[in-house]
Amino acid sequence: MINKIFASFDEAVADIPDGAVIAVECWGYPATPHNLIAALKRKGTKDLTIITHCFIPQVFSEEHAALPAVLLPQMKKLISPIVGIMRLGAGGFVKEYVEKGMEVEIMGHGTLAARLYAGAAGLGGIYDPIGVGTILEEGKEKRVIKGKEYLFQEPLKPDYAFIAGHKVDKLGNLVYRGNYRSDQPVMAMAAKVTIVEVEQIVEVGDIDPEHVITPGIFVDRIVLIPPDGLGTPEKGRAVIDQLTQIESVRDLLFGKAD
Amino acid sequence: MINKIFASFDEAVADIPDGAVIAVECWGYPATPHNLIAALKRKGTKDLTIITHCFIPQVFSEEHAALPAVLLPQMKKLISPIVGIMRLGAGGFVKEYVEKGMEVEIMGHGTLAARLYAGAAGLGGIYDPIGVGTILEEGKEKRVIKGKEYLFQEPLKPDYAFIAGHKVDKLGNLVYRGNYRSDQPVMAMAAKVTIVEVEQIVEVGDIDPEHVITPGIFVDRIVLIPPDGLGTPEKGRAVIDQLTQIESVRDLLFGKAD
Amino acid sequence: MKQRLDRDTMGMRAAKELKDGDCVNLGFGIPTLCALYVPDGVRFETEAGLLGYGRLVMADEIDQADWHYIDASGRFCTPAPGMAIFDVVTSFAMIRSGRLISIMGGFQVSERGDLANWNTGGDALGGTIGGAMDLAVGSRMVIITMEHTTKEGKPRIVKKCTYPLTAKESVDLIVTDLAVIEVTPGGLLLKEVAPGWTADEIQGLTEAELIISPDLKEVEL
Amino acid sequence: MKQRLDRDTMGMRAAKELKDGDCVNLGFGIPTLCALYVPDGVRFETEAGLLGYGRLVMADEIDQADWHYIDASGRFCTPAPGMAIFDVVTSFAMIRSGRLISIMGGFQVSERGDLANWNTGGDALGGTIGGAMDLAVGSRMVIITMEHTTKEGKPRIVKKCTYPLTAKESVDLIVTDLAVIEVTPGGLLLKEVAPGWTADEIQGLTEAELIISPDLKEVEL
Repeated sequence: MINKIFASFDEAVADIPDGAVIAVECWGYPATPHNLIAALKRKGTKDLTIITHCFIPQVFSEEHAALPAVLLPQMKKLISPIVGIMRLGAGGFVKEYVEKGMEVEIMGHGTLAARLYAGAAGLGGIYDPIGVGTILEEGKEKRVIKGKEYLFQEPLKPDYAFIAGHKVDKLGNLVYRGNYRSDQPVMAMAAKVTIVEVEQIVEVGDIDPEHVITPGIFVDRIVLIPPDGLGTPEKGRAVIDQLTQIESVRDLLFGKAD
Repeated sequence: MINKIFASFDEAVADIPDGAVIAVECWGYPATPHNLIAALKRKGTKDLTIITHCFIPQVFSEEHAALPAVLLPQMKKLISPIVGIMRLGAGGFVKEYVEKGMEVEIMGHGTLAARLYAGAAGLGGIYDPIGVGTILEEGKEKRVIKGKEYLFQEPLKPDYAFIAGHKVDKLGNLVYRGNYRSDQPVMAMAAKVTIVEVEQIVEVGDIDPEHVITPGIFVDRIVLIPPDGLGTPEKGRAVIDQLTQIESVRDLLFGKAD
Repeated sequence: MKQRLDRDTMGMRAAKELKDGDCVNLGFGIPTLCALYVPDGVRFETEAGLLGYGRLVMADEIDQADWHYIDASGRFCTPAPGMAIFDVVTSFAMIRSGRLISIMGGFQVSERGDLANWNTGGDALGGTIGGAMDLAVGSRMVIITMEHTTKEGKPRIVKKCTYPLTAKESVDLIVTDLAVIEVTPGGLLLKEVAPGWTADEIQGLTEAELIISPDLKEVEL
Repeated sequence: MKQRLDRDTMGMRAAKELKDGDCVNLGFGIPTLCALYVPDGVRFETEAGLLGYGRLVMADEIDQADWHYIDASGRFCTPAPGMAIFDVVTSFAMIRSGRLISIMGGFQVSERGDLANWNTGGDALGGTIGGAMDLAVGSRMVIITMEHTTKEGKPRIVKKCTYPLTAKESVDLIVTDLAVIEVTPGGLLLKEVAPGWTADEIQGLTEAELIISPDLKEVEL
């Protein structure tokens, strides 16, 4: 059996070249592959294109969390439906990088999902109903099909996907937990190389075939999150403590319905 | 809680009008909603468009099985990647109906899946790499994107999907078993109305949320397969007995590797 | 007596549109409050991959929270019996195939039902889209809850949106702190007014022209 | 001594292309035989939604078979540890994203690697496509196993396919009962011949022009 297990996050990202296109989930603290992001920051890879569901400011200390935003100084392009948190001033924290030349491509979250699917399925493009009549039309081909307008959207085919998983067997068969799932299965399918950081590695046969979400063929590299890694309950506790110091983000992430 | 459970297959298909477009899985005997197909035959609905993964001859007696082919006299159009079984004479059994005016649209199985996905996701169309340079190009728009040729394919949005499920809760959360799954989740998502025949109906909460394959929102009607229904192990046994009388089909469905 | 409805009451009024069996995606702000007032059998969806989750985790419960469940606003929520978990491909098929109801906040709604609720800046960095465009275009019914006027007293219900659009001709119903207005093919139909307010007063705070319903009544909860 | 390879030997030779970790979709006929000869760690995929299934159920075991598992040829198969079950959307993402190897039968292969293996009739009703087109276009490597000539002795390896195509320029390797031929950018490279056969004799049974490999050897198993 091919060994997909890497001993460290640094080894798992060691071959990522400058200019790589990387899809990485970020849905608040829990559903983020913090350790792979941190390793890529340590490596210093440049001219990255980051595809992510949610690009919010690095409001946590890096000792406890690493969101995609820590890669900002290494980025050439950002592709995301959520840039910033509106109440904190949307996009504000990326403006400095945009002025220095970073490109930002925004789109609806469902368009992101559909474009990743298109990448995985080898499609040349899709006609998407989202964004018609909005500023997202700019530079897009518009086409009327059966009386309705659509925008042409290109497929997304990342070079790498960084995935935060729950449990994986040694063949790479992967399950998530709760909202950890989200964009990650389609990112894993669309990417050329999928790297998973995971809470548990189990033996082949320990995951019921009916319950596999991402079949092992889509998983190329596996790294176990160590007890002192990011994304563990202890680090999470520290993050919560930090959040209680930041009123608006705290309200956003949990707390009273406003 | 809305009651989605219907007492009979006839009631579950009672409102299907002439001209309806119906997606129905057929992957050999087990993964076929026999009882819904049989009910639609009894009802006699005309001018049907049938979308199915596999349109093979009705080689079994109807007392034990009902494949989509029993609907042939009621059909206006067939959309399928598999018409016939090649060794039995591909398409031979539909020729009589084609001569009477039935339209047949064939395509690769992956194109069928992608078109159903496009229907579910509200896309206006997709550029598909499959079929380029083949007779499937006929009548299709071809487009070169980044140096590669693609064919424009329209989304498929069936009016109804007939689904053979394993277990469903009363909200419609559905799990399949083994290859029962196949095309059915995307058919359920693409269809306006999804009707499920199922081996077990369980209480809300009895299916682990992580294991749901088709969320209940996609399931509109549920009918329990009764002990004397089609698709039960007893009827299946009878089908196997019939198959042993038909050499080539038997070899095709099980038996010695040739 | 001429009070405006408070946010809870607006949430309550919007929730009244829902019935047993409906699945609803609740956006930031006032829509979140609807969750407290929906009838039995309504389930909540988050585009990040849950249908039928339970209630939100409150700040004082955070120590016990299971961090694996997050609602559409990024808040921790609880699992519930009958919940389903799915990926975004399934999620946006759900949203775009017209099986969901969406209740969202708004900055502006036009007389044709155009919606602006993602961007106040004018360029792509002026806002965050998330699932808003998909929800506006794809949902079976789109209900917008918002204050009838801006803090400066300017109308939010306008002839033509001045903020960047989320989607064209997508809104079905507007619930404000002053009125309930249905978007019809003929125009904006004023159906309910807050207690003590007249149709004329509402029109005075609305840029778009309102059609007064023959059945005009006070907001019903 | 100038025998042709039997079907088992052809399956064995095709299987030799596979190595630990490969995932392979085996088509009807000779490819199915490869399953008996693959090295450890090779997993089988069926486009109907299984990866890593076990062996086929034989006719005399049918009473004990679990009918829920069906291979790519519609035969009952057994589950195996490490198997994954998925729907066709995932399945064809797997096939089309170049992560699988495909071993299929063929009617004809052209000198450019065009494949014809779905249709002998000439119109759409002349064959069944199934997953063949997706596999031919999407697979990382496409291996075709077929008899070198038709029953009438006509070449199957041709300048231009006369049967309707499955896909253009998609075949990587051809394993026949007489030879192993690689499709290269420069043309068809004859790499191995069946015991006792010469390159000239193979060329005589092949319409397309063959390039003789400097390392030409007997078929290696």
